[in-house]
Amino acid sequence: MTITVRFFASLADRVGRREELISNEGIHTARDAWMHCVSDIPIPGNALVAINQEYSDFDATIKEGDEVAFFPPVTGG
Amino acid sequence: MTITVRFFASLADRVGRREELISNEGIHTARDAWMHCVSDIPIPGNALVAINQEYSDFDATIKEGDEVAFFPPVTGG
Amino acid sequence: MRIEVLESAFDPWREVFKQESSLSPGSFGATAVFVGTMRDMNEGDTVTQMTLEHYAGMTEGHLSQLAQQVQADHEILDIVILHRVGTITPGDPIVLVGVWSEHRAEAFEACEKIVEYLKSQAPFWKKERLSDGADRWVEHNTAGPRQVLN
Amino acid sequence: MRIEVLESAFDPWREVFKQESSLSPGSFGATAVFVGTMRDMNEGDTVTQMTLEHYAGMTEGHLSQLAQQVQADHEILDIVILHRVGTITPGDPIVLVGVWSEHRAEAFEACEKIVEYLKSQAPFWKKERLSDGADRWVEHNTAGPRQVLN
Repeated sequence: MTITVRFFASLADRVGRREELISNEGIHTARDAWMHCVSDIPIPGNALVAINQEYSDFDATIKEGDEVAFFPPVTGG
Repeated sequence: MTITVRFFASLADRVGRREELISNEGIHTARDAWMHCVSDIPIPGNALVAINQEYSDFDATIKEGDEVAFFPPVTGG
Repeated sequence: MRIEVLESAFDPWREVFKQESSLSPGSFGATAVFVGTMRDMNEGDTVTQMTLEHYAGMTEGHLSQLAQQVQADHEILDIVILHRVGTITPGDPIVLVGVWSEHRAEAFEACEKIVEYLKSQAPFWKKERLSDGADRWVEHNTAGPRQVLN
Repeated sequence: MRIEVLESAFDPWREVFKQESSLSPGSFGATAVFVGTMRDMNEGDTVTQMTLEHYAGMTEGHLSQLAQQVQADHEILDIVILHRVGTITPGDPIVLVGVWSEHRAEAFEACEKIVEYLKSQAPFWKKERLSDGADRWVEHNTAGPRQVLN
């Protein structure tokens, strides 16, 4: 089992990828998932996080099979 | 020279006509014009008056050639 | 800008499309449109037709003044106001107000301001025919969304 | 109700007409519509094209939830929300929000609430191409007309 980590828009450009599958060993929160994937870049202050397509926060617990997404403030409409 | 008095909508139904030309002798205000035309019906409390197609009031002075209109609250749109 | 009182039926979406076609593409970012349509019910009664009366001349003059004022106050690029008169049946459009601007705040505010003004000040009157054939004048309009007139 | 993310161009007025055609004539008295269109200028720079990205699935899910909530809260008869993704050019419609109700207060309030939600919460992002060929992400949306979100 794995966790799917996704990046959108300017954040995807910045981290250089759009999706990554990670094992959940030692990863308990969304923040852990970011650190695991992009250890060289601190989380931008305005970054948003969604877990399973619902807005969440960086300290929310994630579990096997979850989809964790990181993105900048939205600008649609 | 005359004054044109006009009635609209339910007020026209009530006074039984839509337009009347009156001489301005002894008629100084919109209220005078109403009294001259429809002496048997008091001015309804919610009636509005326009002089030369601008909202006005019953005590506004009218003069030769003016168009004075009486109508109920508007219900367009 | 187009302000008109119409004596025959109109398709509001076609009229909005037509008005918009005269604008430069890329110049506007927001369009707010309101359409008022005749319902088949009012105050609990079935309504089969309606006759709209207006004060010709005063209506057009006031709506033009209003539109020019709103355009100046709200940085509006274009405005269309169409209002039907004569005899109509349920489902017929009564009024169209369309506003184009660069940003949405201005478009929404201007559109609502025009609609509220039109409902409270423009000399139009509605007479309804009920299902028993009786006619009655509409006495007052329903309330607006909130106070938008300054 | 129709909520859709579209990958090709659409005519908002035709889509409003189509949606309205499915409603019973005489059932609705008010229609409020907002259309957001791509401008050829932003923050003082000429913009030649734009790419709209979205979080597929999350977008549709959130917009559907929102539309159902607004419909229940405001006595709304029908709602259409269309949002474009992909590459577009100035003059292209980006978003359409249309709301039908019996009276105007509900239609205006629901339409603005959906637009403000969409601008502040729905996961869409815009990348602009400037006249010198450089791309830049839009960092934030402009402010709404007033606080309409509860």
